[in-house]
Amino acid sequence: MEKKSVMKKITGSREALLAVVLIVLFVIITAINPSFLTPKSLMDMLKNNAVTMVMSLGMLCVMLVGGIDISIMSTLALSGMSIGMLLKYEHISSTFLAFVIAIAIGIVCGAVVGLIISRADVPPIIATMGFMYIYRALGYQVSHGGEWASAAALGNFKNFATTKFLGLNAVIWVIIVCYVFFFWFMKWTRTGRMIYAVGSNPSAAEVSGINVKNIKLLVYTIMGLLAGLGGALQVSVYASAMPDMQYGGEMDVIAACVIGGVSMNGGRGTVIGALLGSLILATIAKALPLIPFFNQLWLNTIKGVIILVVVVMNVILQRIADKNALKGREM
Amino acid sequence: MAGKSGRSINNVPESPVKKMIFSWEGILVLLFIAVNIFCAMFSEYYNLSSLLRQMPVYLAEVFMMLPMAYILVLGEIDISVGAIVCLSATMSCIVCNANAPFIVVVITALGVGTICGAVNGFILTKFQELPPMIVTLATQIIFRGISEIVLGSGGSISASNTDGFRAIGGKIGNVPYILFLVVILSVIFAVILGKSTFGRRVYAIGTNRLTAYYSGVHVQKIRFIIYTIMGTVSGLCALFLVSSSYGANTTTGNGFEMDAIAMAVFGGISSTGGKGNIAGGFISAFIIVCLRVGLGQRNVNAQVILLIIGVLLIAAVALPNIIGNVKKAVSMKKN
Amino acid sequence: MSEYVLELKGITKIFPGVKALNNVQFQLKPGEVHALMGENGAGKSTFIKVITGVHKAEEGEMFLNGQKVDFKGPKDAQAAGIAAVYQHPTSYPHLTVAENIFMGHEIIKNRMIQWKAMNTEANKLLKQLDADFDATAEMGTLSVAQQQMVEIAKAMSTNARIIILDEPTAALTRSESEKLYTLVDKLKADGVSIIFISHRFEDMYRLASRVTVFRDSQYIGTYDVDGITNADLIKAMVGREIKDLFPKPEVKLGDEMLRVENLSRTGYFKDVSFEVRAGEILGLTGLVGAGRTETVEAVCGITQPDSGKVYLEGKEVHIKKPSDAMEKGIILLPEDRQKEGLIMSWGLGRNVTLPTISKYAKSGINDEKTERDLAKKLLEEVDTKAVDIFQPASSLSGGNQQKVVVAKALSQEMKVVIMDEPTKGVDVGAKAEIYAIMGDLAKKGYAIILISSEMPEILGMADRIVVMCNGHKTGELNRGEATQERILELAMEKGHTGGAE
Amino acid sequence: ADKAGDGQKIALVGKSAGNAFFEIAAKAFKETAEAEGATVDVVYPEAATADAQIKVLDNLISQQPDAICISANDVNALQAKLEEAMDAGIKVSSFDSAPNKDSRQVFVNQAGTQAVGQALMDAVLDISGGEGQFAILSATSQSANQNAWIDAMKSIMEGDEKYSKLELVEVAYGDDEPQKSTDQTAALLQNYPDLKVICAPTTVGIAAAAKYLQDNESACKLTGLGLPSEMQEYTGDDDAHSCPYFYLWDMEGLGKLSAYATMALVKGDITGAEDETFTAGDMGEFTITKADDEGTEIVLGEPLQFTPDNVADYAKLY
Ligand SMILES: Nc1ncnc2c1ncn2[C@@H]1O[C@H](COP(=O)(O)OP(=O)(O)OP(=O)(O)O)[C@@H](O)[C@H]1O
Ligand SMILES: Nc1ncnc2c1ncn2[C@@H]1O[C@H](COP(=O)(O)OP(=O)(O)OP(=O)(O)O)[C@@H](O)[C@H]1O
Ligand SMILES: [Mg+2]
Ligand SMILES: [Mg+2]
Repeated sequence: MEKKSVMKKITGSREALLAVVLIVLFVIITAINPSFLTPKSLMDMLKNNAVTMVMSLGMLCVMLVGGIDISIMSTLALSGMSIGMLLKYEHISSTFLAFVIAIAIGIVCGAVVGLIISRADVPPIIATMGFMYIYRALGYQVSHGGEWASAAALGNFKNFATTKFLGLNAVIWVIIVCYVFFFWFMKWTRTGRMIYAVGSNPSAAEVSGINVKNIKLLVYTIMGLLAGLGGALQVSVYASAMPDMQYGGEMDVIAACVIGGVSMNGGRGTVIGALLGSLILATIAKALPLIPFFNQLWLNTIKGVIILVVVVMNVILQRIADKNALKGREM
Repeated sequence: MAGKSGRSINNVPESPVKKMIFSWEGILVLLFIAVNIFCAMFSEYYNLSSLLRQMPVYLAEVFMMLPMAYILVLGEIDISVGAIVCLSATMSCIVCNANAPFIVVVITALGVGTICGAVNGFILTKFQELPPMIVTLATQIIFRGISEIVLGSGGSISASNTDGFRAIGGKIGNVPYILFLVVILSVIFAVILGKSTFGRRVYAIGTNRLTAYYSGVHVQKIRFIIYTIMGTVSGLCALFLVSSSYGANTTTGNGFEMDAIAMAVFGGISSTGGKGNIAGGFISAFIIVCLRVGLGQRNVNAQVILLIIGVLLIAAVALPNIIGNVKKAVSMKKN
Repeated sequence: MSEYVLELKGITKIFPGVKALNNVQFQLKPGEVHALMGENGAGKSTFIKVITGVHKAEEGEMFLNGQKVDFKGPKDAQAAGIAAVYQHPTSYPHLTVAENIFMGHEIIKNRMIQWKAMNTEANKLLKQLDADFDATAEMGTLSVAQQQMVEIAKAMSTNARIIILDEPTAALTRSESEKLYTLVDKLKADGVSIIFISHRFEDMYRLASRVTVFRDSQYIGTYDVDGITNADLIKAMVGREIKDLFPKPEVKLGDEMLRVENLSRTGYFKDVSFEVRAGEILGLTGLVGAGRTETVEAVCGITQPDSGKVYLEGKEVHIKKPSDAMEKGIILLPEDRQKEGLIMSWGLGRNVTLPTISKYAKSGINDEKTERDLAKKLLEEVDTKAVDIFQPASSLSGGNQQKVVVAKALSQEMKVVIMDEPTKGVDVGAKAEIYAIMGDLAKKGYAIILISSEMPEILGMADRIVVMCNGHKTGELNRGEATQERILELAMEKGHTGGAE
Repeated sequence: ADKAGDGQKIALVGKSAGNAFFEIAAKAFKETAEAEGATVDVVYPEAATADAQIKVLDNLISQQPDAICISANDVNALQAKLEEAMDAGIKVSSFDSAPNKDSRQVFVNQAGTQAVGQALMDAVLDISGGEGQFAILSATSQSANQNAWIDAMKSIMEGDEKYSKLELVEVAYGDDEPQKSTDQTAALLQNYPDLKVICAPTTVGIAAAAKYLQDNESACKLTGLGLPSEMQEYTGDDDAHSCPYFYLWDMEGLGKLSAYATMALVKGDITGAEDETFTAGDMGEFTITKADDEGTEIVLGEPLQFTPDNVADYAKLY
């Protein structure tokens, strides 16, 4: 009896299915190359994917209300480039201040996107496509048309990404703090549940007195905030700020969420799902170069195939789970 | 027979002329004129002949707008099309270099595109639960990845025999063939979407998929056809792209999906499905082309041009909404 | 202190193009159950939304316990002790039942939502309602009736002194309605005042002491339920007399049209068999969730059955898609007209012709003139209350929307018409009209399957009645032998396992 | 005075905006040409693709400049447009990254392919101590320049006994993205624990690898082609730094030489044929030579070596 309910839980929840997929990936990769499953290798993986992992949380919120944001990497470039230039020209030197400024720029960018979407009813994909161009162009302007801020110019700021705290890299702490906070925020606070409510049924939310427009504004602002944080992390982790950084990277963030079971129609998705989704992508990125079988030329194709297989597998597993659930229904 | 209560229901539509003037397409026509006047004043090189000369590269993207409009009307999106262009262009160059007759090259380009489109369609109809965005993202990576594999190191191929490509890149007088083709295809796509039963069903699916299904519309068949045609047209685009570069490389067609979507959306085709028509997309495509050519001729920074397009895109959707909201508020007050 | 807990005077509400309420008034006494009745589109739901602050009235004032109030939004109304269950379920399908109940007034301690406490509270409420599901269930997996219960629990959870129920019984069967009645009685005993909207007369007689009638956005009058006859009330509502609510014509039955044999779909229904003949109206009834909708959807190819056979005119048919069904002459008028029946933002004309456009297209291009003429003819045939064929379906009231759905089925020659709850939420006038259309169709030789949870309707219209329970067919009754008791007995037969015994 | 570029209108087409590395050459190009009386427009395509450069070229042909100097995003794809430009009487020169021989009149090569290959190979030999495993971390598998250099390295390695104890274990590609380059560097270290040297002939790759190696205090060292400003932090002879020395060419010189070559082309001093000579201002005399692709080129010189001693000075420049 006990066993059955555990099985049921696994087949009944998307997150559990994903965890299974992730474990299978881990096992296969480790079997091929045992050096994958070492603490150092895993820490590297987390640190190198910090930006995507953190930003998936924002995308989770945005997608929960049925939206999408493809302007995030432009926001990241704008905020990252801005602090890069500020540090380079020694307008600021404090790491803390740099983070605050990057996040503030992100918040402003996100809030503008949110205002356009919530107040002028522009479909999210259009609005954020526009801002993708706009913020990227602003990023270039900030960089004086193409200057880079490189390691030597970043002073102490770059040390953030190499600092350790209680044995863990500071960047990994940022990931942990973000995930713990969002886990609490989405599950245990009223505002978090309102985001779900708006995504699940906007007109019902309106009727029950939730300010739908403000919630939409809020999620894009959160997204902006995390994009700003992502900008600071990016510059810090790679000790370099370029105006074209993370060009096209928004798709990875969206893919992480979708793989993590976040519905593109809103209402469905969890922090755990976003975590698993971005971990799966991070694992693929980390593991592909470790696997000796194929030519380097094939890496992209294989990455695409794996993404496709993962999402299709998920659908098939879900179908099987649904079918089993129906079989169990007494008649 | 009239109803029991003898109530009669009007079925005479209002005059189409009146509707046209106040429509978004009407505004777009005005905007088209305004952009052209602006460009002519802004750039001394801007004239009909320079426009006709520069247009073909852009027109290849206008092709993509046509089936993309269908996909947007369905309420879906296809972001793999740029990669399909890349793969078709690559394959057609390879076939060309094997000394195949040009007709075989054409068939290869269209065929590869069609197959890629059909792959998208197949996955999306077999696994309807999957959002098109994620599926086409994966196939985008795969299609471009395959061209990378095929092109090998170097990542670039040039067509050894360019006669055929030169021929389709030709002109009648000043007017390139591709312009005629764009116009003809636009008319065909517009008529099918606006006037045919197929088009009506596409709108039905885009507005309420469930009702369409219950009403006997072949939802999955239509989706499959549209994604496949999207692929075919991408192949066509590839063909004309090669005719302006005599070759292909791993970045061919990069970002075309966004350009095609931008043109369609600026033309009033909502990304949420069920709204808009080809005419709007067609005019907006030419507005964007003229603007890019005009600004480009004065060497305006490419990023600034994108910024302007970004602003236009948002304004095009936001302004009517804002005006509508204000109007509503005013009329409420009056009552 | 006023004699009324709630009083509204001179309310006018204008939507762009429609005056939904025109100078209406309303008084609610403490502890009374007050029915609000009227045709579809009379403005009842709008009136409710004005009370709860969802809509802002252009004119008029509202008094709560004699005090003038002015609600800025639903929150204010909630705070003032008014709770409403709206007509169209306002639930969150992805959230749990407990969350749905407590949305907006979650149990919070230390800025944290107290999930345990909320689940316990919610389960307490559900127990009072005799609900058979848990508070941790996901709302979207519940049936319409179960969702309705959650909505009621939600209203109760706010400890409101005034509870408004907008057509709560529309989706309920009789026995479930009984549960609701008991509940309302209990609330009334606790001194709660209740406003109750319904198109069912039995609800009103069973519950209400007074009834207010609206017609065409106007206030017609308020009557004591004991003091007004049925006929007078109908007249007040529809403005004319209705002589025969169930105009069941005598039709000579023709050949067998559709036969279903041992149809099964895992988890939904098992071994369902029935047949229907030309000119016959077959009633299909049972409790909500009995699997009626699923059965007919499988017949029409919307879903695929796991086993079983379907015969049309004696020949076995394989139906994979709804379009197959339509080609062969079977059409389903779906249960949820807003989501499955109509494209709400489209004009009526296009809605009507959607299934058949290809029939009168010339080489794929629509013949719009013919299409418009056909739409006009069909919409007039079912007597739709509409100005022109271009107005969006969303601008019609529920009953008239249902007529448009019926018109869709008439747009082509059909052999079998399956109507799933065609009169759900439809006013008595429009109901009579839909029954009349049904009768006409039967006369023309159509085979009709009528799914309904409304006993009088089934008894009044059906030639033969098939009863389902928990995915099984539990019995079949002829018109002569059917009684409410007999049907209920079959519908509640528990533990039935196919025809094995 | 008869200036070299009097009244000439020249357009300089870059690979994409936002490339600090290119900016330096462009700036030098512009200053040099304008000092000689020419006007220069620096134009960037909207993305680093050949498609986007085709649109830019179309625009330029409408403006009829005297010359276009381009750094090509693809060897072949610009042929049709550049031929059209040449047919319209516009001179076409190129630098940094060449279009194929039919698409250009002359190419200013920053450093000969052989010279780059030789320098990198010798650096690997030196840093590894003469033996052991080394790997290459390149840009994309399709980058023409990088592939040419890697091929040159391979042939040099085979051609000389002294490299026989070196083993090239893998050529990895980081796609010029910091994230991917970091993953690739980590993977190289994980797969080949005895790896002695990584050679990254690409600016983004070398910086990412340098950071990874340095942060992890890896015994594996690094060399390649990089920007001094990006690499300053990582350059040093001690264990605390990951890169003893690296190379790049003189970007300013490249810009300058390209400017002179382009102006000479417009003036008719050269046509781009082999063995022609011209004077590039204070840089002295240059001869046009045959390029690897059978076209012609002007070679700027040997790659510049950046060592811990000079990297700080160069970092101020680029
Ligand atoms: N949001 C709205 N915008 C425009 N018109 C509306 C809106 N809501 C309702 N109406 C219109 O107002 C009128 C009254 O509608 P209401 O829903 O109040 O009727 P009802 O009496 O509840 O009918 P039913 O019995 O069918 O529920 C109808 O004509 C309807 O079309
Ligand atoms: N035992 C059950 N547990 C959970 N869900 C159920 C159960 N039985 C049925 N359902 C769901 O309830 C819904 C009702 O089934 P169906 O629509 O076939 O019944 P019905 O008799 O037509 O009822 P209704 O009057 O609601 O239309 C279905 O969507 C089904 O998935
Ligand atoms: Mg109502
Ligand atoms: Mg049903």
